[in-house]
Amino acid sequence: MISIVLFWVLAVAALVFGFLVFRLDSMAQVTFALLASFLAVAGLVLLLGLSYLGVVIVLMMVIEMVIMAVFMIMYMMNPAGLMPMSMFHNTKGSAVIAGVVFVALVAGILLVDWPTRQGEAAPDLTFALGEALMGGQMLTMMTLGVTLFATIVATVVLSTNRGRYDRFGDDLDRAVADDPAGGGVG
Amino acid sequence: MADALPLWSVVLLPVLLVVVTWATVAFDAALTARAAGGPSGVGAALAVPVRETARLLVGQRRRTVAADVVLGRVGGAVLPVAALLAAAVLPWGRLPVADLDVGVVWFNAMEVLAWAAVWMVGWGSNSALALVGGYRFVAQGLAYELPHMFAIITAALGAESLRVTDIVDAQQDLWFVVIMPVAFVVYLLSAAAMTFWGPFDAPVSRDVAGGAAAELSGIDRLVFAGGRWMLFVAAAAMAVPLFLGGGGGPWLPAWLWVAVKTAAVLALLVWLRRKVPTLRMDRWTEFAWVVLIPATIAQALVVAIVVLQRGGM
Amino acid sequence: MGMPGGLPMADLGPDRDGLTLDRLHVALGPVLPDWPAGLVVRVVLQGDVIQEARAELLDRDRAGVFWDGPQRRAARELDALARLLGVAGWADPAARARRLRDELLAGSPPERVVGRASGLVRRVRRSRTVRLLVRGIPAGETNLAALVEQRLDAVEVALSSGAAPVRGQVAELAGLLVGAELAAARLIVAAVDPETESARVRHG
Amino acid sequence: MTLELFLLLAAGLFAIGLFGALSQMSIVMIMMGLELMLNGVIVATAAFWFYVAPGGTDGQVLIVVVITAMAIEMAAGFAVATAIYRSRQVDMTDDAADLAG
Repeated sequence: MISIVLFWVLAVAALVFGFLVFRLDSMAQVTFALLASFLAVAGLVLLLGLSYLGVVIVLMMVIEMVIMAVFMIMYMMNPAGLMPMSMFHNTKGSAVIAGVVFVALVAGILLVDWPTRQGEAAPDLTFALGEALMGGQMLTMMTLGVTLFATIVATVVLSTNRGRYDRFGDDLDRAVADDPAGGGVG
Repeated sequence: MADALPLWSVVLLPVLLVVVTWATVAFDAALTARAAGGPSGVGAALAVPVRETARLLVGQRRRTVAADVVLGRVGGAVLPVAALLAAAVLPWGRLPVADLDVGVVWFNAMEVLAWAAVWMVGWGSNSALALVGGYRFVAQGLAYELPHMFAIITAALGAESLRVTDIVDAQQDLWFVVIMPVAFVVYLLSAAAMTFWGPFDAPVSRDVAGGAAAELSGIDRLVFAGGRWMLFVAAAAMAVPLFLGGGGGPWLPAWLWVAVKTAAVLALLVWLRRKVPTLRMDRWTEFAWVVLIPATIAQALVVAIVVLQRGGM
Repeated sequence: MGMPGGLPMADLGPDRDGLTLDRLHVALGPVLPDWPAGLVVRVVLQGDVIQEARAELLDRDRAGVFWDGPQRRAARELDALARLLGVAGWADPAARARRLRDELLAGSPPERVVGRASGLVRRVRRSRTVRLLVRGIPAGETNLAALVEQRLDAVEVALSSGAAPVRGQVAELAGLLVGAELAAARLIVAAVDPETESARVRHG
Repeated sequence: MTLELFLLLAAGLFAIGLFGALSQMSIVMIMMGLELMLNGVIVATAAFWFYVAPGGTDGQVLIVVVITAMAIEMAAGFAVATAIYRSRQVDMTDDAADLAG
């Protein structure tokens, strides 16, 4: 009973906050509306018994959205939404496409004869996940790891405009890096 | 969650957290009074939090121009709620209010909510100094979250469980502080940083007029400051089950040991703040990235090898 | 651009990271904790880096001088020290400096204060974190370490001889602040501790 | 609570995200749309795991992959936004449509 109420509350919250992301004017509020949508989904994941993944979603998404807020405010023209402005293009076409996709998905969901439940959940799901990632799915894990590492390198290269010649001089012989602010190693 | 504390503990938890926070604030006030040469004594110190609370309760809320009231209020309210939810996995003696199977991850997730909260409060009042405070905390949180997480995970690794009570049980013979001292020290440092406690209090420091809380007054300030203190108490108290053997100890009952150890950790952190000036952000984020993270990873590796040697897994 | 809520919107300008981001016009003071009385510094901030600064004094022609006479001048130096320590976030020594200042102002004989005060200065000098705090801190062209050293020297001189050290002028302050981050700027202002009373004091 | 209800929710989140990703002009807002679509994927995956094959761990692993994809998408997106902004002070897709730097 409680879980049914929780489901409806969280599901509606996820949808409403998701909708607000494209309705609110203030970029700060938009970011935290998206965060609220994620938190509602994390609640649903917890409701399904995936405690570790649910909590990890909370952890990851809070960090991610706080960082996102920083970037939002850096780059958007009107971060506080003090002067409402439209940031849409081709609204009608997008709405039609999204609507058609939604209807197609709903049709699929309602028409397909879904398989029935098979098997029992492992007693310790977190342990089972860890065992899968370190065992049968090791390749997935390693791919993720390498991809993350590649992302770190690529994002740093893309986003900075200072190379080691800027920091250590043309002959790379400066003892301490010449940075505008401390905190960079060297 | 078969053997959790009875239901009334849910009601008692906030009361207990507030009482411990009150005692901590009073201790801090006593030290302040001693340094300033003002009236000292237990009674005077205990009265300070009460007086301050009453003053803030009747104080008027300050309004700033074009403030983002929604985010500011939500951010302020999130702090005490996060502290309370984090405290739910702290064992009082043998059992916590909620003995989650992913207790330590839960605890960390609740601490991270404070990031969003402080940033929202800093943003909410539409004031430059407050926003500087909010941004400082984001940078500090980013730098200290990883060492913090590694330190917590090292304890979980030693116990081969994410459940807080399992971690306590694994320390029956030997406290984890003995076999993972680096993780313990890093935990205390990063817990201070995650709750912007001095010397990591740049987000709310005096040089930006109170930072994220610069424009808060009345009930808003009470909720923010109270929530911050409660979060600090919860983070300090977590060191006890993670590294100091929880309620384990001779002669005394478990709950008393928890109280004694928690008081010791709190006293240490409160005392430490007075010894050192606020550390500059850029120096200490660098320290976190190049010293603390490798140190905690090495520590986790050592513990992992010990666990494997012992024939775990 | 319009002004929602009567506030000017931020405008763009080049910055040190090569990104053209918003600049914000902020007035530091006259009401800030541990801030020289009557000082207002109008700064243009980008992030928390000061791009432009303009310093001025409110109530410049205020009559009367408070910090006069050797005892009060020594108290004035302790007051400046307390503000510097306060900005540095070191509450206990700051409180101690304030207490010594109050004792001096209340008229207790200087020899009872001098010993404790120089002990305090020695402790600040020895502190490793204070050195970390000021060494190589990004403050544009300004050498913050030297300024802090100067302030500590001034306290000692004022305590031992009662002579007033030469103070920085408000007009010079703005130049020191450009390029500094907000936290560094607060330390610079506290370390320079510019003259905020009429010129009579310095010669008297 | 049935599988269909969860999937309907997932479809709703996916469609809202798709609308945002298609209609928004700002790069950062487009990323928000993508994140919202992935959010729907998480719901669907968790529901499939629970209602179809709770015995296996593939559903959990897939959620881990999706969360990682979200993090990577965001990091890469911000890096590209920073690079574009650095070279020509724009954060709108229409302004960045040509490839010339």
